[in-house]
This record gives sequence, C-alpha cells and structure tokens, in this order.
Amino acid sequence: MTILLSARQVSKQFTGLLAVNQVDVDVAAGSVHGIIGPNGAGKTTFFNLVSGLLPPTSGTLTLDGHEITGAAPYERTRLGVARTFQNIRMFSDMTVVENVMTGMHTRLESSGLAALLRLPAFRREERAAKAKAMELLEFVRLADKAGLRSGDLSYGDQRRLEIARALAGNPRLLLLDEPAAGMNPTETRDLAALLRQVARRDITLLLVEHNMGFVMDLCDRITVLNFGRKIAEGTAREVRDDPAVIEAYLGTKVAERLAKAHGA
Amino acid sequence: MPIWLDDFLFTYETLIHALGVHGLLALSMYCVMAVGQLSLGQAAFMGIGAYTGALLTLNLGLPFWLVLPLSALAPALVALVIGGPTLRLSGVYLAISTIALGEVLRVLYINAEGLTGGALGLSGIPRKADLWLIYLLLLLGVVGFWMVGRSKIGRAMEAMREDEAVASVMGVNLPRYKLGALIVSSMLAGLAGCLTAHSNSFIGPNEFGFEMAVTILSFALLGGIGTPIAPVIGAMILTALPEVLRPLQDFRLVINGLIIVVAVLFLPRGVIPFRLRRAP
Amino acid sequence: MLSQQLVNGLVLGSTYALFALGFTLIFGVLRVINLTYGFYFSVGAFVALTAARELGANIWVALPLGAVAAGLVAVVADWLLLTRLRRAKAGELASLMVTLGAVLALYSLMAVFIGTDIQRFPFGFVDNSALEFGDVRISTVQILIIGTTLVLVALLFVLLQRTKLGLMIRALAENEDAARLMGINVGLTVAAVSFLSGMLGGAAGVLIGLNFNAIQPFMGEHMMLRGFAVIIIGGLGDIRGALIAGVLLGLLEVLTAGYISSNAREAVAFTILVLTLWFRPVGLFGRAQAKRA
Amino acid sequence: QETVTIGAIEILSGPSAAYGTAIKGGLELAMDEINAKGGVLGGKKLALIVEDSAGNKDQAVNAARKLVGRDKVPVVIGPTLSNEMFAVGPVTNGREVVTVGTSTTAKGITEIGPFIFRTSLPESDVVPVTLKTAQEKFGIKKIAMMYANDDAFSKSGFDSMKAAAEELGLEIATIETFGSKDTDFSAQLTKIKGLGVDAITISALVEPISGVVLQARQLGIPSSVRFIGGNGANSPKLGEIAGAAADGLLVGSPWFIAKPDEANRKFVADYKQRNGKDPDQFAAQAYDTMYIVAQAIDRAGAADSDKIRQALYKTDFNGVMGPFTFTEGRDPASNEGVVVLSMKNGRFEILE
Amino acid sequence: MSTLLEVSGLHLGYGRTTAVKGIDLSVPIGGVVCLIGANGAGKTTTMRGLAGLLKPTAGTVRFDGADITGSAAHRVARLGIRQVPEGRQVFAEMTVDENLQLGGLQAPGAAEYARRRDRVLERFPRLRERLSQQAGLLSGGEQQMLAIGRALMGAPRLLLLDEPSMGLAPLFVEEIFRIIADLKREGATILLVEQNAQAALEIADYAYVLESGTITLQGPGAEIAENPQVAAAYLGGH
Ligand SMILES: Nc1ncnc2c1ncn2[C@@H]1O[C@H](COP(=O)(O)OP(=O)(O)OP(=O)(O)O)[C@@H](O)[C@H]1O
Ligand SMILES: Nc1ncnc2c1ncn2[C@@H]1O[C@H](COP(=O)(O)OP(=O)(O)OP(=O)(O)O)[C@@H](O)[C@H]1O
Ligand SMILES: [Mg+2]
Ligand SMILES: [Mg+2]
Repeated sequence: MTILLSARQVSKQFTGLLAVNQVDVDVAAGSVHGIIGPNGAGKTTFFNLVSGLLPPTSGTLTLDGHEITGAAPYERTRLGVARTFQNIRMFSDMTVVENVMTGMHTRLESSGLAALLRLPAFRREERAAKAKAMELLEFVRLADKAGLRSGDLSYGDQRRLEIARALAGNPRLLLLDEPAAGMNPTETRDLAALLRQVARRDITLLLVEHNMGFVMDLCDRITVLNFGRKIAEGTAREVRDDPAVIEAYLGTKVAERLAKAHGA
Repeated sequence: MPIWLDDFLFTYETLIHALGVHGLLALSMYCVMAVGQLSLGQAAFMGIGAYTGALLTLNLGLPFWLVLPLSALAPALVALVIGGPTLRLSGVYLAISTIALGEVLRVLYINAEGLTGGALGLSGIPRKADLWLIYLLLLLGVVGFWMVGRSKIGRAMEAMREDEAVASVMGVNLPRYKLGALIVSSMLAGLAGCLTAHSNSFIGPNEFGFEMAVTILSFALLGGIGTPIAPVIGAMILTALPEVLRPLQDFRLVINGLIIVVAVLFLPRGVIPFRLRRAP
Repeated sequence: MLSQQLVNGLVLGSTYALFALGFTLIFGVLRVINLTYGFYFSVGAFVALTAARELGANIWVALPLGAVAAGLVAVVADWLLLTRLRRAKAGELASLMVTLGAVLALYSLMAVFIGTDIQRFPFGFVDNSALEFGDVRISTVQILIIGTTLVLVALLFVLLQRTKLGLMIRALAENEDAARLMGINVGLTVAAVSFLSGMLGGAAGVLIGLNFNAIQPFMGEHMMLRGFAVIIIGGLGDIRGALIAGVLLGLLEVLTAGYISSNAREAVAFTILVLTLWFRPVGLFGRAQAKRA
Repeated sequence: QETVTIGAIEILSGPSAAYGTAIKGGLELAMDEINAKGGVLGGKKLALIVEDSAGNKDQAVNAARKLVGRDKVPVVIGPTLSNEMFAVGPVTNGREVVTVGTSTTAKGITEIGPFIFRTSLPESDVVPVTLKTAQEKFGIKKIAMMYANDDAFSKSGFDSMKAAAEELGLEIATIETFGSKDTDFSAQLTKIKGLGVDAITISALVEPISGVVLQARQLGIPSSVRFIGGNGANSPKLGEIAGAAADGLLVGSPWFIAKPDEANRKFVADYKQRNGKDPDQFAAQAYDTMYIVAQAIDRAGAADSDKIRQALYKTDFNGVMGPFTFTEGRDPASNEGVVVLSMKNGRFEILE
Repeated sequence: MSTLLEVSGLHLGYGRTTAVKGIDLSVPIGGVVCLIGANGAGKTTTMRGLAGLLKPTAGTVRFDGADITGSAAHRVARLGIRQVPEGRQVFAEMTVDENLQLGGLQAPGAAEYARRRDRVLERFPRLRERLSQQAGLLSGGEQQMLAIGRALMGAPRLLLLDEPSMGLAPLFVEEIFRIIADLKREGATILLVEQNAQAALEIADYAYVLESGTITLQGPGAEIAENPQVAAAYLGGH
C-alpha cells in the first residue's frame, strides 16, 4: 500500500485559536479516506492546508513522497490535487460547461501564441476539452444544463458541478468538503454511487462529510478530529464504536442507528 | 484629394487620432480588468511611453519604427519593477496605490526640468503617428485579445476575476497572470502615449495624471469588459461626445455627464454587456 | 519656527481628515466609490456663502445650513443614482461610473449657474484674528476646524460602533438581503448614511472654504485626490484611520515643504500611501475581509 | 459675402472658465462697436465664433480644427492658455491660418511659426519693469520667490522674474513652489517669514496668489514685506478675495482699469454695462486685439489669412492699452505702456 | 387550529424563468409544516418569496389574516416572520455577538433582549465561546448555529427554516430537531425545508412535496413518509 498524501504534525494557528493541532494523517493511494469531527474541529482548515490556500503554522505535507508544504495552490494542482468547497464557490458568471473547462487549466497545453494564431493543434485541443467537459457533465447528470449560467443553478446542482470541475483536472487526489450537504437521501445515494465510480478511476478521495451513513458506506479509513486534534482513526466500524468519537461527535443514538444499518 | 475631403480630414484629424489612441488605452485597461484588477496606473504608463518616445525622437533622433517599440518597453520595465509589491493589493487599494505612480511621476517630470522641460513640457515633436498605424495597432490588439480570450487563458482570466482563491485551486498561476496582464497593459499604454506625443507634437506633465487615469478607467467602465471590443467602443463614445455636443455650448459638459449617467443606469454592465462565449 | 510648522501641519491635517470623514463613511460603509462626494463639499460651501451674503447669517447659522443642504443633496443624489444599481446588484464599478458621470454634470451645472470665479465669505463673517502664543500664530477658524474635526470623529465613532443605527449601517454594507431579513429598512438606512456623509462633506466645505477663503464650484474636486490618499492610508471606512491618516499627511507635507523642498511636497501623500500599503495592504486600520477559503 | 467670420478658442467651461469668459466679453464688445461703425472691408459685418476648450488642450485643438477646417475662418483668436497654444499653434500654423494669442504670456509662443502672433506682453517684458520700480522706490534688496511649478504660464513667468532679479542684483533668499490648485501655503510662508526678506515675488494664477497673500498676513508676515506679482496677479479678483491683506502688492500691467484716457473710460463703462462686472486685463487685451485684427483685415483688403498676416506686421494701433505695434517676432513691440500698479484697499492704483 | 400563513396560487421567478408555478400552501398556528423536494425544485425560491426577498408575479400570501403579498422584506420580518436562509448568510465581518444583536433589533427593551440572548446562548454554547469572533471565520456548522440563533433573536411567530441541519455534525442535527420540537412545544409555527426528510417528516404535522415548482403531493407528515414514491425519490428507499 503506497501513501499518496502524508501529513506530519501539521498545525494551524489562528489568532487565539489552534484550529489544527499536530495532526498526522496518511492517505493511501487509491483509497477513500474520510475526515469527520464536530463543527469547528478543523476539517476544512485541514483541507485548506492540503490544497495550499493557507500555509501551515508548523508540520509538513508530502504528496507521493514530494514535500509540498510551501507550494502554491496552482503548483499542487499541477501535482494532482483538486478540491471542492464547503461554501460552494462557482465561477457564477460562467456557464456550466465553462466552469468545467476552467477546471482543465493545468491539462491544456496550447500556448497563448497558438490560441492567438488559432493553430490546428489548439483547435483540436479545445474541441477535445469541450467533449471531455460534456462527458463529465453527463457523469454528474448536468449535461442538459451545460449552457446555463452556473450561478443560476440550485444548490444541489452547484455541488455536483463543483465535483465535475474538480474532476476535470484529472486529479490524483480529490478533496471533497461536504459533498452531500444539501442533498436528500436519494440524491446522496446517487452521489455515493458516483463517487465510487470516481474512486474506480484511480483517484484517491479525501472526504469531509457529516452524513454518517454516506461516510460509512464509502470510506476505507476514517480520521476523526476534535478541537483540531486527531482523536481516532481506523475503519468505519472501529471509529463508530470508539467511545471518544461517540461522545464528541456521533451521539449514542446515531451510533446505534449506524450499527443497526451497517451491521455490528 | 477633393477639397471637401481634405477639409473634413483636417477638421477631424485630432479626433480621429484620439479615437484610435483612446481605443488602445481602453484595451490596456481591459487587459488589467480582465484579471480582476482595478488599476489607475494606465495614465502613468502612457506618460512614460510619451516622454520616452518624445525624448528619443527629439534628443537622439531615432527613427520612429525604433522609437515606438522602445516606448512600449520602457513602461513594461516599470511595470515589472512595481508589479511585485502592488499586485499583492486588491480592489480599490490597488487602484489608489497606482494613482501614486502617476502622481510621483508628475512631480518628477515637473522637477527634472533639464530633461523634460518641466511645466513647459516638450514641444515641437514631429508628427509621425500616421492614422493607419494607430488603427492597425488597435485592430491587432482587439483581434489578439479576442483570440486569446477564447482559450484557456481567457477562462483563467475570467476565473480570477470571479474568485482568485478558486482560480488558484484550478491551477492558475495568479502572480504570473497578474504580472503578465500588467506588463501587456503597460505596453499598450506606452504605445498609446508615444502615438499621442507624435500626433499632438506637444506633451506636458499634467496630461498623464489623475484625470487621465479616471478617463481611461471610464472607457472600460462605460463599454463593459465582456469582450475586448466593448471598452474600445466605450472609449470612442466618451471621446466623441464632447465634440458631438459642441453646439450645446455651456451645457455641453452637463449633458455629457447626464448621458453617462443614463447609459450606466440602464446598462450597468456596460454599453456592450455581452460576454465572450468561450465554449460555443 | 518648528512649532509654527507643527501647527500648520495640524491645521492642514485636520482639513484633510475633516474632508475624508464623510468620504470614508460612504466609501467604506456603502461600498461605493462615490465621486459625487466632492460636490457635496462644494454645495455646503456655496449654501453657507449664500446664507452669509443674502441673509447676513453668521457662522453658527450658515454652517449647519450648508451641512444640512449638502446632506439633502446627497440623499437625493444617492436615491437617483444608486438605488437602481444597488437593487440590480450591479457592483462597485457601475456605481463608480455613474457617479463619475453625475459629478461631471453637477459641477458643470453649478459652474453654468454660479460661474467659476472664486468667491469668499464676506469680510468679518467670522472673527478671524490670529491668536499668538509666543511666536506661534493660529486663527480662530483654524481652531474651529481642529475642534470640529475632533468632535465629529468622536461622534461618528460612537455612532458607528456603539449605536443601533451604526450596527444597522454596517450590516447593510455587508449583506443587504440578510439585513432585510433582520427587519432593517434598507432604503431608509441608506438614506441616513447618505445624509450623514453629505452633511460631513458640506460642513467640511464651509470650514475649509472659510479657512482658505476660496470658494469655487470645483473646490471639491481638488480635494478628492488627497481624500483618496487619506481614506486608503487610514483604511476604508475607518473613522479613526481617517483622522490619523489626515493629520499624519498634513504634518508630513508641511514638514517636507518647510525643511526639505516644496518641490517634493506633492509626492509626499503618495509616497506615504505606497509605504503604508507595503506594510499593511488594507491601510492602517482596515480589516481584511473575513472571507474564508 | 456679407460677413467676415473670425474664430476664437477660449475656456468657457470647467474650473478656469473665468478667463475665457472675460476674453469673450472683450472680443464681443469690440466686435459690436466695429459693426456699429460699419464693419470691415467696406460694409461687411464681423462675426465671431467662440469655441470652448474647457482648458483641455485636446479640445482646444479640436476646436481649432473645426474653426479652420469647417468654418474656414481666416483668423483664430486665442486659445486662452499657453499650454493650449503649444498644441494649437502647430496645427493652425501648419494650415497657414493667422492665430493671435491675447493672453498667452509664456516664452516661445510666437516661435511656433510665422502665423502665430500675440498681443499680450510676454512676462519677460513686464516683470523687469515691476522689479526695477520696486527696487528703486522701496529699496528692496532681499527677496523670496514663489511660483506654481506645475503650469506653463506660472513657470515661464517665474523664469522671467528670476532672470530680472538676477539682472538687478537682488538677493534671492529662497525659491518656494506650490501646485496651482493648492490652497495651503503655510509651510512655505512660515519658512519665508524666518528669512527676513524685503519682498516676496509670486508667479501664479490669481487664485493661489490670493491664498498666499491672505495666509502670509495671517502668519504675521508684516505688510512692510511687499508682494510683487506676475501677470496673474493683475486681476480685480485679487482685491475681492484677499481684501486688505493684498495692500501694497505691486504688479506690472499693460493696462489698468483706472487709466484716465477717454477710450479706456468708455471701454470700462461699456464693458461693465454689457457684462455686469468690471473688465480685467484679459478683457482689455481681447478688446484691443479685436480692433487690431479688424484693422488688419481692412488693410489686407480681403479675408485672406496670408494677406492678413502681412497686414498685421504693419499694425499701428492706439487702444485702451496704449500704442501698439508688432515686432518682427510677432510679439508686442514695446513695453512702454507698462505701468506699475499697487493694491490699496482692495483696488489697484497707479504707483505714484 | 387556525391558519397563520396562507399561500395561494403563488408564482415566483427570476427574470424570465419561473421557478415556482402557482403553489397553494398553508401553515396552521403552532404547526410544523415541511416542504420537501429535489434539488432545484423551488424550495428556496418559495422561502425567499415568503420572506419578501422576491416579489411574487402572481398569487397571494396572507399572514395572520392580513394580505402581505409583495410586502418589503423588512416589513415581513417585523411582522414576526423570520428566516434562516439557505447558505446561512451571516454577517461575515461582524462578530457573533453583533450578529445576534442584529437578530434582536426589534426586541422591546433591554431586558427582553437579554433574555432572548441568554436562551440562544444556552442552546448553542459553542456560540458563547466564539462571541467576539468575526462570523465569517466560524466553521460552517458554527455559522449555521449562528444563523438559527439570529433568527430566534427575533422571537419569530413564523420561522422559515431552509435546510437548517445542513453541514451540522450528527450530534447537532439531533440537537436541531430537538430544538425544532422544543419550539413547536413552545407554540412556535414553523415552515421547514429539509433534505434530512426522514427526520423532518417525523416532526412535521403536515408536508408538501414540491417538484419543478409545483406541489405534487401533500398530507400529514407520517403519511407522506410512508408514500412509496416519496420514499424512493427523497428518502433513499428502494
Ligand atoms: N481564517 C480563520 N481565522 C480565524 N479562525 C478561523 C479561520 N478559519 C477557521 N477558523 C476557526 O477554526 C476552527 C475550525 O474551522 P473549520 O472550518 O476547519 O472547521 P470544520 O471542521 O470544517 O467545521 P464544520 O464541520 O462546521 O465545517 C473554527 O472554530 C473556526 O471558527
Ligand atoms: N438567481 C437565480 N436566477 C435564475 N434562476 C435561478 C436563480 N436561483 C435559482 N434559480 C433556479 O430556480 C429553480 C429553483 O431553485 P431553488 O434554489 O429554489 O431550488 P431548491 O429547491 O431550493 O433546490 P436545492 O435543494 O438544490 O437547494 C432552479 O431551477 C434554479 O436553477
Ligand atoms: Mg468545514
Ligand atoms: Mg435550496
């Protein structure tokens, strides 16, 4: 089992608050890894550290053996890190398909000069990009909305669009911040199926989610954060039965329900 | 040439020049705004181009085909130097701090009397900016932006305009794009400055200050930045208006202002509110 | 001489701060680069001038009259120019442009009707004798300016930070829809802000016009550039920032002109601006937007 | 053809409109008088098209092109500012249209070309007279010099002053500058106050001069320290704004309102009746210029630019500013008419 | 039980698109009514319309007998209709405490205000810890708590909840439903949009199913929960 992403003693200090506190996480290549924890535990902050939007206060991050701690977001994207956002962040003035094509930024190779001169190579590449974008939209069931202004989509549709946009860059590691928020159970089930397909494409998933059924279903391994610290880690079942996790996060009722639904 | 045509061209020559040059300035503004920056430094870049061009012609007697590119290069160098620190700023902070460039240069022009003629400016600059040249450059600019706009670069620029953090997560190298845009825009402004100097035959230190900066910004604001042609049209409207309204005399500027107000109220995204369709 | 220069700087700085107060209020709070602000400055001065000339009003009548008139003009201007754009969520740039057009029309209109000659308040409108402390001289008007600036800064600060209206104003600046959901009457609150800033601009116009004895339709336009520098150095929307930046700028300009070279004076404001932003990209007291990734 | 149309380019809108408005008043008054007396070229009426430049040199050039290209005027009067003339001059001169500046006092104006004339005395002719008078009358030895360093008019005025001061052997204690739109001069004046000078020279437009004068007295510079102004100070506005603070200010002028001759008294009265206010130097210069141009047209015998140009060289006119002829360089030939005025109770009086 | 909110024939849209096409709906005093539907069905649009943020193009809205169709949002809010908007919409630059103050602007008197604030902070102890933090820097879940707390500060007669459990940790989701139950017991009237339909239908007295802007099904909560189509489409059943 190779480790794709590894965080060592990563911390993030905000004024008056240690949001992530000496966290160690290893994400195995090809796995679906979940991060759960109470509100404000530091999950999104951890994502920001991994994707490079915030610099860690201390600790190191490595991707596939290369240290990326100080790399800019765009460099990490080139290395294969993609993400979605908890508070949806579309390019809302662009159309749906343009959003997806923007996600391909690092993969398109034609230079500005080629675009300027409309070289055949450039045109070929644009056509292929468009086709690929439509394919992705098909995949997240938004193909019929490809030409709409993305800001006009409903909340759930925007979430799916974010996933398509993140996938467009052919990432090796996809960070999903609460992808099922705002979806009803049926939609959530469909999303899970979709993500399983993604995982089958050799994309490693790192996932933050509060919908426990969803997390238990999908994740090979789960890390639990509380007040910025890692309090547990293991398989879905190990975590579910961990008293510290039940106390801090799940509550007995949910834990019982989960146990019932997913076998003891 | 028939006399009436000669008269016509004579009468409107400055205006026709100005329409073209202002079009170039509008493009230079477009270039910065397309990556979500708001700059009031374009007038300053224009001034650098104008003084560089004028001095090269007057003092060294260089041929115009050499003067023109050098006048684009000079502001580009300045853009390169100031780019790093200023591009950390955003929105109005960036805009106002770029006014600083213009104001500091103005003081410099005024005080470096030996070179720049101080408040008296430089006069007697030969008139070498032919109409065809101005409009050819403008055309190249518009077409260039149009072509590049319909590519991943265009998408990246629009992405930056909407949300920088997300654009960076999409893999857009923000500093590079910002600096690139600033440099290209400074070059366009420099060209415009050089062309102005060589068609007006006189330049002075006060022509590239705050007022001009705001005028250039307003080209893009009135036209809109959905497509590269929009700011150019904005520039042409704003340049022609005072002349078209000349018969109104006293009330000329009042009506001019009111037209702008009404235009923006009813077309808040610019006179050409459409955006470039990048994925047909 | 140094003490006199310090007083000069303080007075000049107060005029900058006084002008910047209302400007930073609309600019910072309503998130609008409202270029018509300079016009309110001119309106205040001219209304007070007319009151003094035609009605023989003294300063204590003319000053509030000018301020209130400018406030009303500001309310009307905001209503005509910006409500529509605000409702359409058209963004900062459209507002900037509309106020740019408007200010051109307004100044020109004023110039057509009033003429562009400079005018002054009647001699003896205020007792403008100079008080002497040792070899330092300061006039009554100058004391009035410093005093008014300090009082207004204190009042505004309390208003914005400590009162319900201030809270409502700030809420509205951030998220109009959410403010409505709180039961805030957006139209009325916006009008209140406009009125306030117009009044501040008008009062500044009267006092500064009085101090420099030069009243002219375009007088507000000339203040704008320094106004920009002050509110950016201070941090947008920050009242203390406007005060401190204004005074700082006044002092440095005067000291530069007095001890280095008057040629360099013009560059001072912008050099300070650049230096400030270098170290604090949001100005002295500005706060970075609380936007999370 | 029934009329001869002349063009003028003046600042009629924007912050400096006061200058253009005065000039327009002077031109129109003279034109009406000429027409009432039978016009030019044996009965043709003079007509005047005044275009606005708003003080902007691009607009000034556009206006010039319109006057020349569309209205086909043989003579352009103006533009108002020296800056504008530097842009307009090459255009009209290139098209061989006579251009007569009435208010452009900067150095080098008439060097633009053979079709560029001016009726305003350049500062270099006026200022030495003023300074010399001041030196002789008041024993001035040590001076401070102030000027607005950002506009061509003030700067070139200052250059002339400095040359004259050096010529006269005056001690220049300091040179202080300000921006033409500044309103605060306290720093410079405080510095000057400490230097103990006998006089302060100042070259700028009337607005900042008024401010300087007021603030100087405010700061306690005694009235024994006289101000000596350039062309810009020669305006009744100065007295209106600065009042008693301006008392004692000296300025050289080709004209002054209380000049006792009959022609001038009539001009002042007519102007005041027509425009509702006293004329200033700019109005007077414009008034004379219109006569000078009209007479040149008559002498030329046709509304033809080149002929008018030649006729202008032969100008020999006696107007409200006194006797007037052009030099070969197309500048006013003599500064004999220059009088030195002194401000008293807010009005200029001839310095006795 | 008399009706507090009565909606009939309501049409709402954005520009040329009509997102809600003539819905009828009523909420009784003291009742909890639930609105469920797929993404894009028009639930949020309906909520915005009721709060006065969108002007209806047709139809009427009556609140407590009075016609409030097309009333400005601040009037609606002052009548006691408070909304927890989708996406939270907290005032990001202001502190948590200031956000609460804004919710309680209309509180009659300082004592009442303090009472409400205490209740809210009791319910959400997490907010008490973060009182002086800028709201924009709160975690997603914390912001959701703040949005609910802020609405409660207005002592609403009708509470419009648009996906209140979104982004909340399981413990808190439970807590939210407990709070809804509490509020119901205290006599509050609630219109609830919720993706967690199972839980929502459990406490709802009555429910509506919205599809592409029209109501396709309605009935008592328990009944709707058992409807096989609903179960398949919205509850994750097979
Ligand atoms: N930029 C910031 N400045 C200050 N504090 C911050 C900042 N970003 C996050 N925080 C604080 O850090 C803590 C962790 O936030 P984070 O968003 O990582 O939580 P989370 O685990 O994602 O929670 P949720 O499940 O509610 O989304 C919170 O208490 C939050 O208020
Ligand atoms: N601002 C807008 N402009 C144009 N269309 C919009 C806008 N907001 C929403 N829509 C459209 O209106 C319809 C209803 O959207 P609404 O947000 O009400 O759905 P919803 O039921 O709340 O969905 P979700 O569960 O995803 O939040 C959708 O088709 C959406 O695309
Ligand atoms: Mg989170
Ligand atoms: Mg919704």
